[in-house]
Amino acid sequence: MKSLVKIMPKKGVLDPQGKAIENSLKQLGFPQIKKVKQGKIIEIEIDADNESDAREIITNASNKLLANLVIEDYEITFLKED
Amino acid sequence: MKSLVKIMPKKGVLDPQGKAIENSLKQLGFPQIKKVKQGKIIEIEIDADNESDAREIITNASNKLLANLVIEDYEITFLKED
Amino acid sequence: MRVSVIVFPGSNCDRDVAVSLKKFSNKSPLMIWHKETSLPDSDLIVLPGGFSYGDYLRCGSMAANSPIMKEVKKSAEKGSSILGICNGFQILTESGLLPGTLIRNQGLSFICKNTSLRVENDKSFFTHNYNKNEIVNIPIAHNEGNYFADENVIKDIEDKNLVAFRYCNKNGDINEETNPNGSLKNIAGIINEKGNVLGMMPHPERATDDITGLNDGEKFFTSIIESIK
Amino acid sequence: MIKIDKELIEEHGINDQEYEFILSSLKREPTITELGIFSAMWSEHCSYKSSKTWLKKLPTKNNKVIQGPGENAGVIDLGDGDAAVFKMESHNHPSFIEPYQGAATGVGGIMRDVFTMGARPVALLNSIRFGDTDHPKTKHLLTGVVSGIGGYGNCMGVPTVGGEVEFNSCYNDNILVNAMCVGIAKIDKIFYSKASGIGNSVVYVGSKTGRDGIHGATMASAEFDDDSDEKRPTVQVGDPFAEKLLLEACLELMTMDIIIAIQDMGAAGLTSSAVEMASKGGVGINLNLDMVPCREKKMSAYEIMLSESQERMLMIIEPDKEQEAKAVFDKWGLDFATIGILTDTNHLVINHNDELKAEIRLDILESGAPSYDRPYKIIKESAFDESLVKETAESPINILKRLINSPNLCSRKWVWEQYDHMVMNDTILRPGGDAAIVRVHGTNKGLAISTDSTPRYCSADPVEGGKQAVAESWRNITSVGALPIAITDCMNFGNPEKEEIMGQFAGVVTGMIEACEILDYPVVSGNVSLYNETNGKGINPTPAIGGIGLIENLNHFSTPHLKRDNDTVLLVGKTDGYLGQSIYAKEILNIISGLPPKVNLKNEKKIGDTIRDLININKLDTVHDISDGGFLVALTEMSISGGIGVKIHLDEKDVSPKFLFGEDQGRYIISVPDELISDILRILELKNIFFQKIGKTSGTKIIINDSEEIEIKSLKKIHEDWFNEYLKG
Ligand SMILES: Nc1ncnc2c1ncn2[C@@H]1O[C@H](COP(=O)(O)OP(=O)(O)O)[C@@H](O)[C@H]1O
Ligand SMILES: [Mg+2]
Repeated sequence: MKSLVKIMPKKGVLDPQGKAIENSLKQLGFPQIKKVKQGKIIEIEIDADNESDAREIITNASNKLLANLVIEDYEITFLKED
Repeated sequence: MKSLVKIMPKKGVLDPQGKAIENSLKQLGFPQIKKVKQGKIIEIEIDADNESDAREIITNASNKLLANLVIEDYEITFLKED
Repeated sequence: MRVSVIVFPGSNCDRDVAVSLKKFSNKSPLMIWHKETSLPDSDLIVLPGGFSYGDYLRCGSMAANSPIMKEVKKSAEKGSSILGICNGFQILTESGLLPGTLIRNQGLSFICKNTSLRVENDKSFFTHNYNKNEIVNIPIAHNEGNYFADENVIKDIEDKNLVAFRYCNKNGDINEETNPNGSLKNIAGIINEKGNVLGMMPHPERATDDITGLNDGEKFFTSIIESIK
Repeated sequence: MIKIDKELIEEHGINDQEYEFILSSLKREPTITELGIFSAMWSEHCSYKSSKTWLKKLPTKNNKVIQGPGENAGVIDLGDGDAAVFKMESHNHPSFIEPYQGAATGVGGIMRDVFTMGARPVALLNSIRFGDTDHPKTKHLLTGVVSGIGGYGNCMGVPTVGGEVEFNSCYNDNILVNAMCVGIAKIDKIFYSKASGIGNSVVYVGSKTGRDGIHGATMASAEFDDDSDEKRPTVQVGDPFAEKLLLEACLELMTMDIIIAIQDMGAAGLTSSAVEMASKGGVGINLNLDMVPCREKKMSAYEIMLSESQERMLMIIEPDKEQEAKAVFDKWGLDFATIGILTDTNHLVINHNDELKAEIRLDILESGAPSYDRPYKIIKESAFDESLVKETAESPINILKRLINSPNLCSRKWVWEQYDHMVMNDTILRPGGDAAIVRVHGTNKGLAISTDSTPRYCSADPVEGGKQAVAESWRNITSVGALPIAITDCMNFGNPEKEEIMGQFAGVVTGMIEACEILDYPVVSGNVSLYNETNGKGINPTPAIGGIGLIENLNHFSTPHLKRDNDTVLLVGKTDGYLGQSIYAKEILNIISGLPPKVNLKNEKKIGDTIRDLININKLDTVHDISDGGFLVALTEMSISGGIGVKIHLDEKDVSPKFLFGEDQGRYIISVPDELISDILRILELKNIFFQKIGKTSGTKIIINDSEEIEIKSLKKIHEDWFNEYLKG
């Protein structure tokens, strides 16, 4: 099964990368771009019988390692098998 | 409008971060996790009349700045407004 | 005096700190591999600088989950002193031994240079040989040294006098211009409430040798060694 | 079966003559794997086919050289059983395609060359060159390369202590990224790449093999054209974390008596390491590629043999020591696989999926490698036309301000602050001076290290430029009080098939030979990068020289920073005021024609040896050599770094651009305290060395003849601001 963990800076937490990209884009001539935030995405291939088992394992892994809950929120989604 | 650019290492390109996370998770006791890849996600708030305009601008921005096409692929999605 | 230096894969200031410890105590610390599941009784445990696990994912995140860190936490509870320098500081916040976290430098580049620090807490196990408000010159070398915590945490740290050092200039001024990396309140190092855990981004071990022109780290190491005795 | 046709052969960069040789040696058509192997081994990058005949002429020995060219790196004797192991290498083309990864893997590669010999890397340097500052790609390439170099070196925990940065339009489409690494080993614990012991195991360690940089070696030797963007091969991505583990694992294994031979997998990966090790040992080698740890599925023999995946090594060990060795790599979490065996057949034999994929007699690959005596023509500029130098009303201080805020003379602090230059705690003199000084850990000895080249001189006069590059390196090492011992080089040139480019190469080597001989400063390792050329336009000939010297006793060394008020400032060496090819001529007068300054090697040696004695015996502690920008720029650097001013008193005739900004060679500025001055003057006179009193150190300003003055603080700002301003815009 393939799943994605999307990890974004929490609201109110400084995001120097996002800010820098935002500024660069404005300079490059993209005035329509208002706000940029940068996060991480972790693609995980996991052996599990069903989505709910997989979700449990990945939640666990996210809390333990993948995300830093002091500054980040995460969200787990599953990719449709093709 | 809110959109996400998901940027992942190209197939075949070494992903040292993913590899290290994968090993770490295995050691932490997640044997079910088979493979990990790490990428970036960029959340963009954009002023545009419609999705296709927005997609054009963001594609442009991705090619120019956000993604490093030599080693990365990207994918643009739009978030449903809530 | 029993000192242990933990070596993680990717640590690279482990030797440097061991050399400084030996210089002031005449005793070589034990070097402990991160996979060990037991720690010898130690008065001081050092988490050295470097790039544990390549700084991948988040600096210090994977090291914080190393087997040895369970033991380090236990020792901290029992009262051993723990010192985290640079990557070691990142590991301490990632493992919850210190509050807050260290994010990417505001300027987005790695910075290696001398910095002036103002000593804020001159009573601790680690800093008692300094005077309050003394200005010391100690270098930094990091990419993610931007200290961040939410308002309540910052207030708590400041109220309880847990800031050990702040970035300043030669005159001791603390402001945006004298802040190399964007740390909140120019925080360069903090101590926990119990006073036995200190984390700092600057490298005192790089300021212990006259020939390099920097020696303000000496009082840091003599403080520690005297505290242990 | 892939059919070997003309097109495929051509794509592999093998010409008709070479292919004929392959056919007649094999007595059959090569397989595709074999074609790939020939192509890699005979690429310019691995075979040095255009440069060999010239490189052979370089002096390679003196009484300190332990190992000259021919191994992974050169080795010199530092006394007390210590040795320095060092080399420089280019990663030009990969860095142009992907600046961060290209530069990072360049640093990774050169470190492997050093630790494969048993040395712990202790210093990194880099010599990097970019196009015009307003070329659209320059900023991106500059920031990418600098952060790539830092990204890799910082993570490894090896200080980056020096280097050089230059901007010139000739590098617009061919940037140069040359990285140098210095390591320290014990003389009796140096490891070589010569395989021996029939029946011994061929062991692969490190990271897994992927499809990275396949054809990298041939790519690095092929001239770029406009559609090379399309032909991008899979770029190598560096994993400094894996390399740090590999370093520690290798050094740990080297303390045990296990390794018979070892070599990193660099350009042309498994192919070149297997072939070189076996050839050197005069043995055969059988590889079973099924045993190679692969990162991707279904890799072919061709791909496995040519992959340039990073962070890998090949070793020869006795079969009964495998378990012991494996335990070390297990501890560090690295792959360890026995992939072959040494044989007495003198053949390279490759099996994969139960099929024979290649069987080549090794001597065909090695000594059969082509070597060309390419035709050459050494072309130099005509004499500098002094009449082009017009009188100027602009004040010297104004000119100075413009010069030190120009891209090639401004402070490089923006660059080296991104490198951890202090880790390991033995950096005695940081970047920013002449040579860096790195202490040999646990001793009171220091290594002085620097990289130098002045390509515009080489372009105007290859022979004189070749001399100058070596002389400048020697001078930089001398300036800190070290005895220069040996150099490594990285020879970056255009297309050698053109007579005038080959002439540049021949000329530069000729000049280098003369300088190396007279200065007793041999070449112990190096690298050649040719075809740095796009759409027919080549770069300036750029021989980057990486020099090393020894300070036997760190109680005495010198630095360029002014240290005290009231010192006497002396300009040592004669100033004729020669402006040809100077930065002043280029930046201020817009003149780029004319011959460069001459190097008088005998004089160079006499002055340098005296300066070194003054440092070592008479405790002179403040010395700076004069190079790009001339006297006033050099003095300003001393003032800025020390935070101390100078009151300059000159004859009125010397308050001229010629005197202030001319680039005459063989000169130093020294700053002497009162208690030493009479001794030092006496010695200079005794040695018949020309010198001139310039003034006294004092205060916070540079003041010329009591009339013009400027605060050092404002000079410092101008000097340090250029990069920030440039990158902001
Ligand atoms: N310009 C040069 N001057 C002297 N020696 C050189 C030069 N170029 C290459 N060499 C030597 O030739 C040998 C092969 O070089 P190279 O193929 O670059 O090494 P590696 O296989 O380690 O990458 C090395 O010993 C190197 O030091
Ligand atoms: Mg090599």
